[in-house]
Amino acid sequence: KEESAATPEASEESAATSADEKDSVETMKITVSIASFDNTFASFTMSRMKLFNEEHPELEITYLDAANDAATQVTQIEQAVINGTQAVICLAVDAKQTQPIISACHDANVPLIAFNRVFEGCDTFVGANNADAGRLVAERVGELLNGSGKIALVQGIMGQANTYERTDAITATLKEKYPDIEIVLDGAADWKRDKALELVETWLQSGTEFDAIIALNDDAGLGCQQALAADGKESIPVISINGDPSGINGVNDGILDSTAFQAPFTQADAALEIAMDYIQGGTPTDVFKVDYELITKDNVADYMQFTSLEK
Amino acid sequence: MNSEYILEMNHITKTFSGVTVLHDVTFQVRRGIVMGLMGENGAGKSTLMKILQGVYTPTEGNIMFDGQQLEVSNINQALLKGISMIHQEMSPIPDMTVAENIYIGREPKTKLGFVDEKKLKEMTSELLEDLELNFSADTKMRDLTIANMQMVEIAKAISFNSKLIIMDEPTSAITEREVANLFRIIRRLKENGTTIIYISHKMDEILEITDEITVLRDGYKTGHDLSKNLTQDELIQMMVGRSLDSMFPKTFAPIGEVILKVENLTFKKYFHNISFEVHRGEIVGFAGLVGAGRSEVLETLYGLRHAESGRVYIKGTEVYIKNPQDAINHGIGLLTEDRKASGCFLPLGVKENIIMPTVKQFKKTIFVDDKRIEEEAEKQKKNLGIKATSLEQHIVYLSGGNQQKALVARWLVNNPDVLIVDEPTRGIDVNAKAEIHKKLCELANQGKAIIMVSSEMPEVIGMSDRIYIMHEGEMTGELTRNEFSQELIVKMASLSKAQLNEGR
Amino acid sequence: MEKNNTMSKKFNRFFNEYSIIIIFAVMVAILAVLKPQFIAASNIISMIRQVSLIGILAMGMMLVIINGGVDLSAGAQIALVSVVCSLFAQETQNNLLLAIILSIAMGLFCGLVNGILITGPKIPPFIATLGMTNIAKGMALLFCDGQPIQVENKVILWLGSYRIGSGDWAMPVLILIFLGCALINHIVLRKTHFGKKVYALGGNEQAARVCGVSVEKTRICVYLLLSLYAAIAGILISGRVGAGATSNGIEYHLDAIASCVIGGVSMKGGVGNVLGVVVGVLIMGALQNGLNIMGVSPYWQQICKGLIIIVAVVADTMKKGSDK
Amino acid sequence: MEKNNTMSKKFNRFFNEYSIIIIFAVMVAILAVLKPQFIAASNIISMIRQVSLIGILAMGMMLVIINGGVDLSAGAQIALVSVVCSLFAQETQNNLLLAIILSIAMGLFCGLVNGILITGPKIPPFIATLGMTNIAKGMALLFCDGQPIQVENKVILWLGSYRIGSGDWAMPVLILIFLGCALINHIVLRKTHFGKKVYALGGNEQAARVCGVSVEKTRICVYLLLSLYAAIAGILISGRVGAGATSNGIEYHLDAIASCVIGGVSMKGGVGNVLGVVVGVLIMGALQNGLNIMGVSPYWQQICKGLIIIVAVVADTMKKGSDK
Ligand SMILES: Nc1ncnc2c1ncn2[C@@H]1O[C@H](COP(=O)(O)OP(=O)(O)OP(=O)(O)O)[C@@H](O)[C@H]1O
Ligand SMILES: Nc1ncnc2c1ncn2[C@@H]1O[C@H](COP(=O)(O)OP(=O)(O)OP(=O)(O)O)[C@@H](O)[C@H]1O
Ligand SMILES: [Mg+2]
Ligand SMILES: [Mg+2]
Repeated sequence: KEESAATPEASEESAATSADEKDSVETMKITVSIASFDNTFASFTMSRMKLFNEEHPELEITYLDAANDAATQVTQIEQAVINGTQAVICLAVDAKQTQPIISACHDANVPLIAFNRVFEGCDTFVGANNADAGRLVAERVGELLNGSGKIALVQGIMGQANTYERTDAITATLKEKYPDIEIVLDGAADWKRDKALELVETWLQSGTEFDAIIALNDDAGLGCQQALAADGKESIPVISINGDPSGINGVNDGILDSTAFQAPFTQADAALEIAMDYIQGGTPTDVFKVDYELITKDNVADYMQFTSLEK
Repeated sequence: MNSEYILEMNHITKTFSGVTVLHDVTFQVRRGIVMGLMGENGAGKSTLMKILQGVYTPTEGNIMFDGQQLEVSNINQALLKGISMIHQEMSPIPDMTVAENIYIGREPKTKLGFVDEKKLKEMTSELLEDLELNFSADTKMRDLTIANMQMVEIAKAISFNSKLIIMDEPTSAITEREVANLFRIIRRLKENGTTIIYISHKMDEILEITDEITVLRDGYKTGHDLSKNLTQDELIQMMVGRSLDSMFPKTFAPIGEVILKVENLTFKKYFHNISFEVHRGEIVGFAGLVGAGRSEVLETLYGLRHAESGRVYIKGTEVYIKNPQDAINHGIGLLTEDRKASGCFLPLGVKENIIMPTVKQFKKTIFVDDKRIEEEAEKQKKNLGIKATSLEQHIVYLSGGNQQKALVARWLVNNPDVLIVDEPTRGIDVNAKAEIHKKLCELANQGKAIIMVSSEMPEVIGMSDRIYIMHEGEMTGELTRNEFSQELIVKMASLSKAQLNEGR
Repeated sequence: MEKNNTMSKKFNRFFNEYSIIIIFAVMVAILAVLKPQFIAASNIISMIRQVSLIGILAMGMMLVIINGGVDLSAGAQIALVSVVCSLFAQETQNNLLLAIILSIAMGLFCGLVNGILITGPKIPPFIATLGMTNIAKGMALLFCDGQPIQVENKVILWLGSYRIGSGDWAMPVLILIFLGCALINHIVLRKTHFGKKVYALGGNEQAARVCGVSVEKTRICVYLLLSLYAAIAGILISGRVGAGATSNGIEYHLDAIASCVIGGVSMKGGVGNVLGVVVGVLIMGALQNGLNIMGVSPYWQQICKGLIIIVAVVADTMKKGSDK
Repeated sequence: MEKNNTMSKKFNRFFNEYSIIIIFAVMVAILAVLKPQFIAASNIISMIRQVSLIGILAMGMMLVIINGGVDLSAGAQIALVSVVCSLFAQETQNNLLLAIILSIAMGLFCGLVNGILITGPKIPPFIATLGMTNIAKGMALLFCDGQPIQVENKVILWLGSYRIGSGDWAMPVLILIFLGCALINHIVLRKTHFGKKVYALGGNEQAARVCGVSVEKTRICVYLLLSLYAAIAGILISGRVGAGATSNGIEYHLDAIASCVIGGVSMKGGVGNVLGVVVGVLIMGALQNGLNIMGVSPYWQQICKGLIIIVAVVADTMKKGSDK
């Protein structure tokens, strides 16, 4: 179906690109556009990609930071396409704001790999699904509280996809499976440790009781835990999402109850491998789904390898 | 209907947060005359005029203008009623042209409703020609000298074609030539039926140009008469409540050794080869027309600008003054000509304003000695009779004259060997002026040297022991006290050195 | 001789006023040498399109800055309008006109509040608009409940992404709107009473007041105009990315302010012209584009961006200073 | 009679200058009525602790604002110092002193660059520090490669989280450091020559120059001092959250500026006092804490925060205006 979308100019362009690259036929130009570098998961996967790049020197990877602005991301990818990139890996600022990206790639016949955040119209989706993460942590809370109790929810930056997709899944799962669990406190920590710390400190003062905290990312989860510890309430479990090195360490040290792990290495490696496959004329899979896995005290040992970059 | 008076302000009282600054003042102006308004600093002249303009509302009293009750609540309404004003504090818009400054918000329009730049320029050029001003309509305001900026303000007020023009100290920043020019225009406006209220501290001017004079003192009206019936002494009596001993209380101090000597100071853009010397106990005047570069010479000497060449000696040793700190350390002080731009710290108190250049000396261990500062400031406040509610009062709320006194106090505290004063009495009343002159003489008597730049001929002649005259960046002459004469100074100020030599 | 002199004076004045153009040219030349793709037609068009939205906002921002203020809430206003416009375009069965009117009204409301706060109780612009930032963000979140709203309306999408003509030089509608805004802004500033008043007010508020300029009205209008430009940008950004979201354009005000200052607008007020600002905007665009094209790593991009903002302004001030 | 008069005058002047205290009291009273827990000892302590870091930064910020400038990079400086300090505390085998010296040096470097840019080529503070924001963020990212760095050092952790004494009123070290900084700042501003110069410079730069104030030196010192306070906050925040991260305190400058203005510091320069700023900081803290305690939803929190910043400043200006 993509062939039909290709315009005459686009094929001219790709012809020009291949002419450009006669001397170094092997080079593969890949563009990685990331919603925001200012985030632990993104920078971690990016570091992993750089490592991958060392093993595959034929890759010429350009990393682009969209700084959480959809319009910037659209432009960056359009420009990358114009400038002859051969594959685009895109961690979208927002799944609903990707239409121009899709058209840009399809018009120029450049494979578009949705990374970590699925959107309709991509060629391949590599990643985990935020909704799974939400479901996983909600179920964990349900188990911990035996189906009834009060919890607090620490969200990320309001209005961002990671925030509302995870939150929606959490509320939906709780409603469906554990109707007796109530979210009594709800606040935004903007993914930050210090904000989460302040938020929970204040909640502890407010007199509203709660039995567990769900934080939408590990950094915030660690901040929550710190506030609890300072108040002698370590026993209140904190469940978070991402499985960043600090999160895994947190579970290992018994600071966090659990975190939903989304295998950043697997995602990073897979995205690049699939991009290479596309460029070399292969027909990779449409979906490379990484399932979120819940890391708890019981299985954390298996995940300690993911706290550092080395393979 | 067409009453004899164009303006009747009846029983005006104005109170600012409990302080009454105008007490039951009745001020009536006949149609088509020039009415002088006089009074010491802080007497309430500007306040009365601002009431007329709608800037302040009177606490009590009513105003009739042109046969009707005047009800204005802002300047715009006053302008529409036919009242315009030249404000005491100039406020140019530095990055706009002269034309734009004059006609802001009422530029001529083209048919499409856009600003008609060509017509705007024409109108302005006509106006400038009329005032015999020789700069073009599209000069940026920031490129004008203070005097020319003042002339633009005058042009602006005239351009409204108002029935009543208020001039609040229009001549405080201009020299004789422009003053004559202004008077010519005032006379013509009068012929055309415009009424003018003229506020000034300069006796001779007031007596020359006005038909009637009203005097205020501490917010009360203390006198009103036809100008031809009044003498300077009577005026002073009305303003101050007593007569002054003399206008220029000049005393002669013994002249000592040379304390400051300047050789061939050059800053091509402003002045060339300026040499002069100043002795202890001497008051040296710097005369010249507007834009002669006097301020620039002295600012350069003070380290505010950097000369291209030239030498400066203090007490016989050559010094290099790179910045004002150096100047202060070498015992030089400077009272600048622009109170607002480079004098007052407007948001700070009177006390801070007085001690700033000297603050380093008030030291107790590593901290400042607030008690001594307080004492010193209080002493100066009494010494100069600064009218302020307290030492903490922000200087922005003081009248111009009192601000100037505070700035003089600043250098009395610092007590430099050489004090440069640039237009030290611009815009201040006779009484304050006399006090400042007295202080300058006292300093000279203590063996200090004073350099005084002034565009007021009587002041230079009255106060100086010696006068240097400048013309367009060059020194055209030096006169000692027995050679002083107004004609000679004017001649030397308006001709270049070459022209003077030719004439000889 | 005389004539020659005035000619060279005019020339000098031009370069004084527009020295930033030279800086821009140097920058483009360097980038072109390093990476020839940089000056390919398609890249140039793409680069200009990238900064069009910031450019439109910068037109409003320059009015505010020339007037002696600043507006930190402009980015949040874009987000708010973007959300409201997408929402109404959806809710009212795609009655486009109504959606546009309502969303512009929303933007103007923010501008009005800013203007009133700044002129009435005389709150410093920095603080009034900082408060407004929070309010606008909160309202945007309330309207969309934190979720982006898909734009289905063809016209809005067309405005945001269509290109007129074909080939490399096909002209995006966005750029045309940007240039249109720049032209209108130029006329407003240079040819109308209002424009003169804006400069006067920024140059010396007291003087303007004394001349009978209604300071309050003019100032409120300036903030309203900025909000109008922000609203336009807000509608366009929805079309550009295909959805209204609270993150849309949320930080554009910073780039807009930087563009204005790079383009010679003085933060002290009273000085600035549209051509300069347009060049300032292009510099920001060329910078971002150039760094991406050269594959500078993102961390270094941050540093480079900071450095170049500073260098551009320093170079410009130096250039101007040296002529004094 | 006379005496009485001056007494009441002093009283008046006090309330004029510190009218913000009344606003704060009213706010606390309302919150206490709505939620009695608000005035529980433990909550008060917790609230003050939460704003201590912003408070420390506000001390530096007020110097800069009184001096007539502003610094948008202070938040990024905190992040940078936080990262550098955590990194060095780890790398140098927890040689604490070295880590602290290096991280403070890092902060001072930013301040020095800001100061030089603002005094030398006279770049507007808004722009110079906007550029510096990017640079500091980029450097922080480079240092830590985007990953938070765990703090193991006991002393840093102690500084950030220890409380002296026991019971509800146990005093966090953070609060003590904040109060210490406030006291030092008060002494610096009111009792030293440097302080007088800062006010003078903000009041009228040209006049200060004429009075022999070394404008450049003083101004650079002011930016250095702000950076010192930011560096202190940066080290403390690492201890408080247990990690150095590029997001640490990144937006604190906005709250610090808002606190200053709420506390009566004039953005035009020359006006402001430490007590006012401390109250301004507490208002920001009470606001955030109150909204959280009352369980206001995050969307409405944004709006309320914006509204209250504006209301506090309006109320304060009105109060002051009415006495004219
Ligand atoms: N806005 C104000 N608030 C409080 N007091 C004021 C205000 N404006 C003026 N005053 C006071 O009113 C008095 C009269 O001031 P005004 O400016 O009218 O004097 P003036 O006669 O014009 O003096 P000068 O010759 O120095 O210009 C002064 O004591 C001044 O301090
Ligand atoms: N900012 C400036 N830019 C260019 N030229 C200037 C500037 N300021 C002053 N000048 C020029 O420098 C010369 C000296 O100006 P200035 O008015 O200061 O002299 P002055 O003798 O002190 O006169 P005044 O009586 O007004 O104080 C004039 O020719 C003036 O046009
Ligand atoms: Mg007056
Ligand atoms: Mg002069």
